[in-house]
Amino acid sequence: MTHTTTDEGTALLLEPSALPARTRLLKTLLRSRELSVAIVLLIVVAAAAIKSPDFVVSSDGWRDLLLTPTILLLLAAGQTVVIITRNVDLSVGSILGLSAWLTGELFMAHPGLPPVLAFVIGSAAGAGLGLINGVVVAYGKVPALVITLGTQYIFRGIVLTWAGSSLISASQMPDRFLKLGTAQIFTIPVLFIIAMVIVVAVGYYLQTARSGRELYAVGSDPEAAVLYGLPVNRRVVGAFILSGALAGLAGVVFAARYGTVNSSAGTGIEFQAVAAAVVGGVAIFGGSGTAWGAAIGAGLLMTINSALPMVGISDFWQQALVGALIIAAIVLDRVLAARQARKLIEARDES
Amino acid sequence: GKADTGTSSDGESGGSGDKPLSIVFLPKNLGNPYFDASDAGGKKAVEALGGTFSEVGPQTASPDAQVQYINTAAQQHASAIVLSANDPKAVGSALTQAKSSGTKIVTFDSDTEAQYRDLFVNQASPEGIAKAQVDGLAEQIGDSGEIAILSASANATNQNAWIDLMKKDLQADHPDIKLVDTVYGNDDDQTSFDKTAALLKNHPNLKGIISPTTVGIAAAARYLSTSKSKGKVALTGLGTPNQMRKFVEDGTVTEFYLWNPTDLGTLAAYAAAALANGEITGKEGDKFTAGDLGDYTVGADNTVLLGDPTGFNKDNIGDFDF
Amino acid sequence: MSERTYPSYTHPLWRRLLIGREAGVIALLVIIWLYGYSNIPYFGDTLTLTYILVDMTTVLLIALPMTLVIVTGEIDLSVASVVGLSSAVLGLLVQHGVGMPLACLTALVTGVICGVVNGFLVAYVGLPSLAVTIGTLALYRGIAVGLLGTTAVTDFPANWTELTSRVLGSSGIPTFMMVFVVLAAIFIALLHFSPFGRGIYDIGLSPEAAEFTGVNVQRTKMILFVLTGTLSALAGIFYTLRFGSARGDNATGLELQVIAAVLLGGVSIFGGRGKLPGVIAGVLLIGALSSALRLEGVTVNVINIIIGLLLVLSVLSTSLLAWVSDIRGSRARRHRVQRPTPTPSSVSSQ
Amino acid sequence: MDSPPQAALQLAGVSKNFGPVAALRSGSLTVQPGSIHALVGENGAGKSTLVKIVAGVHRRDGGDFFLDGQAVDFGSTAESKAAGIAVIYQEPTLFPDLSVTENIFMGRQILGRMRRIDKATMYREAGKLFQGLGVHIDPRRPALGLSIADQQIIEIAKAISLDAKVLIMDEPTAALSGVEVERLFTVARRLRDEGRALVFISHRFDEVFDLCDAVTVMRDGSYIGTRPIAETTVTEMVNLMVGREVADLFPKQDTDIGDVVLKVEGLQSAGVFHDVSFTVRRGEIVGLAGLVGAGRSEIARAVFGVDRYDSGTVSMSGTAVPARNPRAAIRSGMAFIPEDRRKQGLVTDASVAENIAGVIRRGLAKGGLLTKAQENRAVAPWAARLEVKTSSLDAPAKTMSGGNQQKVVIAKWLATKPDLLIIDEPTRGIDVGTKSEVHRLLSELAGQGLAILMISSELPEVLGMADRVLVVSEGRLTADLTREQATPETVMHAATASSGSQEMAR
Ligand SMILES: Nc1ncnc2c1ncn2[C@@H]1O[C@H](COP(=O)(O)OP(=O)(O)OP(=O)(O)O)[C@@H](O)[C@H]1O
Ligand SMILES: Nc1ncnc2c1ncn2[C@@H]1O[C@H](COP(=O)(O)OP(=O)(O)OP(=O)(O)O)[C@@H](O)[C@H]1O
Ligand SMILES: [Mg+2]
Ligand SMILES: [Mg+2]
Repeated sequence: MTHTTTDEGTALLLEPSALPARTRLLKTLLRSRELSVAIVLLIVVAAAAIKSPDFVVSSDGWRDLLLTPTILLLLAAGQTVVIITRNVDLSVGSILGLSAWLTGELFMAHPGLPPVLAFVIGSAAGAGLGLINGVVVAYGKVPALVITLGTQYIFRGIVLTWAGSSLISASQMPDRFLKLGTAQIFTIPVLFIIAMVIVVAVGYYLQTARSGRELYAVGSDPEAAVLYGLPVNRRVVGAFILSGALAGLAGVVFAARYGTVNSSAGTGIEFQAVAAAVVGGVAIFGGSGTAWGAAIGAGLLMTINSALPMVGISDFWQQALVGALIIAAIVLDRVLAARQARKLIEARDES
Repeated sequence: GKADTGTSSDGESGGSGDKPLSIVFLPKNLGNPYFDASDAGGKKAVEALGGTFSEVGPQTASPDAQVQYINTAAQQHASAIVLSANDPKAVGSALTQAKSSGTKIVTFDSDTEAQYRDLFVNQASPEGIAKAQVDGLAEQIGDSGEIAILSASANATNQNAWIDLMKKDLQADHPDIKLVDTVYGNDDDQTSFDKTAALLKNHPNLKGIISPTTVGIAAAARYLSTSKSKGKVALTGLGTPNQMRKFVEDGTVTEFYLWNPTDLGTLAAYAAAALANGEITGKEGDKFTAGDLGDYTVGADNTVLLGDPTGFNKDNIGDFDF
Repeated sequence: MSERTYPSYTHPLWRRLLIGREAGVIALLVIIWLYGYSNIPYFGDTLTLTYILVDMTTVLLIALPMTLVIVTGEIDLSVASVVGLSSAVLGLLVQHGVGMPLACLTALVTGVICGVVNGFLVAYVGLPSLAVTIGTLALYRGIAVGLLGTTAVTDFPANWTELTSRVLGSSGIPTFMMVFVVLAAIFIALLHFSPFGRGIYDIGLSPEAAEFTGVNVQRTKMILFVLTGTLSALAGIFYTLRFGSARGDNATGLELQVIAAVLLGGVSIFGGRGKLPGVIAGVLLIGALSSALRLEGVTVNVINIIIGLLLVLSVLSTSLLAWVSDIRGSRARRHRVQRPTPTPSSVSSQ
Repeated sequence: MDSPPQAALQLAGVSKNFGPVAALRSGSLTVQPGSIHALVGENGAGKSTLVKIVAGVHRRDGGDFFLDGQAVDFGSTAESKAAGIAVIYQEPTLFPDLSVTENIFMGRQILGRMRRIDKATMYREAGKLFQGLGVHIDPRRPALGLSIADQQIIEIAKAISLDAKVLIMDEPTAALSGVEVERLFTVARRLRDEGRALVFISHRFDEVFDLCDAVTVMRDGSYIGTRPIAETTVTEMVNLMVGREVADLFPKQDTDIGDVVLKVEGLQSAGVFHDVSFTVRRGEIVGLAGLVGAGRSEIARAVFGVDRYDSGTVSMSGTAVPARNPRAAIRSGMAFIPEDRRKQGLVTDASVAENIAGVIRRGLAKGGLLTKAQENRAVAPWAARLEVKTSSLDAPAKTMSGGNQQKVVIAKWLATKPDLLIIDEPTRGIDVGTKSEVHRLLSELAGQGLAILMISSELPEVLGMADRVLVVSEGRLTADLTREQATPETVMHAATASSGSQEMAR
């Protein structure tokens, strides 16, 4: 409020915000899309817990509450990075399947393999498949939806050929590795900790690294990004590599958590990953959204699945509710966006 | 009905022996160790008879995917299809067409409606299967308390038949046992695993689970073995020894049941060959020999019965490898 | 003013026909058919033709309106769930003793309602169709599974289920294809020979310009989503009768098959480009290829790999061709750069 | 080479083809450090193409390109940026989802600890940049929702912050108001005085003479000549550009003015315009003048039914036209040529024929069926009447120059045989040659009894063409002037009339 009246008259737009930094941060947080999804998630958990306290309180309940969404958490974070660049990766389910099978094969061939190495190899394999997607999409100048639909078929075909009709069961993998599937630190499952660390890191990277911000720029307006001199192709390839690596990691987590792998691991999970991102506030046409939001979205989708029966809704109606939730989320986004646009225009009017 | 396909004319090879024997095994889905075992038995039998064996099948246990494989086998004029049906009715018209082009139809493991096939090779009588599991679990939990069923898909013919029989058995013989929930793992490992977790969470007083499907019982056992409920919640059902060995040894599971799937495959293959050669027609009273398994007679409803299920526990599980 | 005249076309007819992606797909279809006919045992049987057509009928039916939707730049991922839902409705009604005609009609109306919901959210609320139909994909399937629960309804009258397998004389062509041919003719006229169809392309190429030209963008999109819902329901009825079984999980995953076929047929996922004959050829190509490969004893995994590769390569082909001509062009350019160029001073002296 | 060795930027005989289109045949340009160099030419002369070659967007097919005497060849915009070239493109290129600060610093954000982006410092820097430009923009607001003028200002801030040796501005003023243009010029002169080389592209000669030191003229993709600004005149420049004498820029014919065609009463849309009432009669050209951002386009769009409005009525020849329904407006006899030709006026990927037939095709169909042949037959006379330059009717509109595209849009609407033509910025971004053709055409159409509502930001155009001038300021009609009353002074006074602070600012 230091401007003179005449100065304000010339203002074209919003005055630079005079709010102190902390207030602004709080306001941003309160208005954020992530918070609203998180609140819904808490409500769901609370409702289930009231009906059946075991859902949260018992040690198994607590463990499963955190473990069940772990795989989708990883996939949703990876999917977010790709969607932000105005692409989509429909091949993550097949990448997950390949990596899970690879993990099983690795342990069958080398029972002494340190589990850490399995995680590294799984992620690297996923990254390699992501690289293929990325290169074809970026340099072939072809839509990601089509290409990853194609590679979804191809990668799944490879798992099927490799695995045939066989199955790798718990007894064929070392206990050291399978223990990771349920191991807990301070009651929090190790796999969940790994996933959370990665989701937080990805989200932080997107917000604070140059290349991370460039991903948003690429998705916000790809043509402008080219004119701007941004390395658009490199960024798109990078996004697909990251998504592939996370799907690969999710495959290893799958093997550790379920202890059994066959050729159909991860079938159909790609839609859930996209849905989690959308529910978590990631715009399907790129340019906005956070990995954190997507992770909360993943948590919500998976938790709803296990919580519904507790509040007395039959198994059979779960999917319908998930669908309604997705639609509610995008309608909410639209309402919020319209409100923001109106504010920006009003601000211009007032100036 | 007169399903006029315009093809019945070129496929009337009937039971003539001039065509080489080719038998197509079509399990519910690939990647299922139970069918691996049965198809292995089938393969050995077909090769012993000097025929060609092939195994085809969909990735997921859905009837529409099975139809395409039935069609292909019919196009190739295979001598016989040995099928475990994903739906008693949905594969019907495809089977009818295949039959009309001269292919014999044998179902095993999971039957279709009787008019669609020539013969059903039954693993064990449904009454026997249901009773073995219910009585087994009742013994383990002291004949009272809450139990639940973890089944395959909601439409699986045999599972649904067994579940109905189990309910009758429970009512008649075990009045203190209460069946509180039936959930479906769709014969998918991950789904079955998550459903087990949900079952335990939703029913804190649960004392036992029956899973009449090999995929389901293995997933449930794996979940139980890592959970606090291990040893407290009894688990039984139908499983293969190789998948369940670990859980029997570590005490998660006391006893489970199954017939020998390899024998089932072998019997189905011999039955199919006998039909294809015109040795039998599938009517009640027909007799044929199934290699080492011995002689079998076709019973009512064009059905051949393999035998009673075996119980596997700590004492005998070491003797089996499938 | 001198009255100028303009040629209508830059290229002669044969060139215009040959350059499209449609031509490539149709050629590939013919090649596979000829190869199969002469080299694969049983492929030439009329029975094979029957099976390919019956197998692909659901995809063919849904691909018609889906093409129009994709040409406007939208997408409908909920089609397979609409198949499932209409199948569930049909089954439920028949189970409760409702007559077939009324049950089928109700199933169709279910599809219309599904389409209206999609269309309303996309066209009038303005939400992205990719997100909306991922939502309704789950929603409609969920309702279908919720309605039927564990049951599969199988007691359909035989004279109705037979309709799906009856063939025309000895041609091997299923009688039901007549319905498809009529529908295909209507859709081709609609997309390629009507003002409405031109509007569909305009919307796909530039929605804003279409709006300014008086194309009713919202209503057009609404109509297309309703058509997609309706034909998906029709496909659902066909599917149910063909298998004689109504189940909540009928046709799961079919949406990807339909979209793959449409894209293979030369339709651009960005909208504004693509033709129905190409799409129909794309669907038949997948059907013929799968059938041929199955007859050759190729397993489902390899078939998947081949269909995936075909999809990727067909989409890449445009880019690859441009790339090749670019390389040729830059080679020629290198020659040109050598030539001496006039200096500014020499030009400015004019 | 007889040019001075220190030329900051030198292009000689540069050529570029897009498939069959020769966009640039032999482009040449020499810019000295510490000078502002104008680049002028008709639409499609190849100016933007030349700029894009310098920027590394396109690779040249032939010719020489020197920067500070060094031969260079840019494969990407990143390379040209690194070499010290900043470009403001003809179309603003902003990322709508990102804050204006991020838009300015994208790709070279200020890094803090551990190579993390230091947002606080960036906001401060952006604030300083805006201060230097004399504008008040919240550095945190997203670029979404900025008006075109505001977007252009962000582009300018971006280019300035690059600290480039060479700054190229491709029609930066097309969407700016007088004050903003002045501000931009102050900054440009300061940069020149710092010793940088600037290239300025504009169709407005007054600006060229006001700002620049030298001017290079292009025609048909070729270099025509370079003149120091002090030694040339508008007439010479126009002659060089067009290659012929251009007689009268605004040949308005007198016409008989007839009955009321369009009647707008009390039109209102919250936050955009208020209480707008006016009429347009047969044979009359009504000019809608005002500052950029005054809301003229919005009024026109609401009248035509593309935008909604809260209250008020629109009627054509006495019959009410329903709101929010362009189809109904077209049926009532309206035609609307929007200001953004490439996004709104044309489906650029569609062919010339499809574009011209865009509105009338419903009437062409026989029994619901429409063929290409019917379309071609119907559009050919209209293309001929407007002398559209195209090789064939199935050529995509995107391959044409701006002026020709505008002719296609006009043809499309004339084909509907309208009673009222609303035309928003009829000659924006159109060269002098085509411009006078468009003016002659509008005047001729009015002579034939068409009612015309013309929105224009160019005062000479409004004063020269209009029978009556309506002035809009801040969404309100502030004056209704006859041809005689309308002078630059009366119009500008009305345009800045409404609120006191506004008048002081502009
Ligand atoms: N990407 C492209 N593909 C095909 N033709 C093009 C392309 N870009 C430009 N052209 C053509 O090249 C010619 C020169 O265009 P350019 O944009 O350089 O003109 P300009 O002088 O900037 O005109 P204006 O004043 O209208 O901006 C035009 O005929 C145009 O149609
Ligand atoms: N990109 C935009 N997004 C939202 N609203 C806008 C946008 N551009 C303009 N507006 C709104 O419309 C009003 C007038 O805009 P505009 O600049 O188009 O006016 P105009 O008088 O038609 O000027 P001109 O036609 O000369 O550009 C603005 O004050 C603003 O409220
Ligand atoms: Mg230009
Ligand atoms: Mg305007």
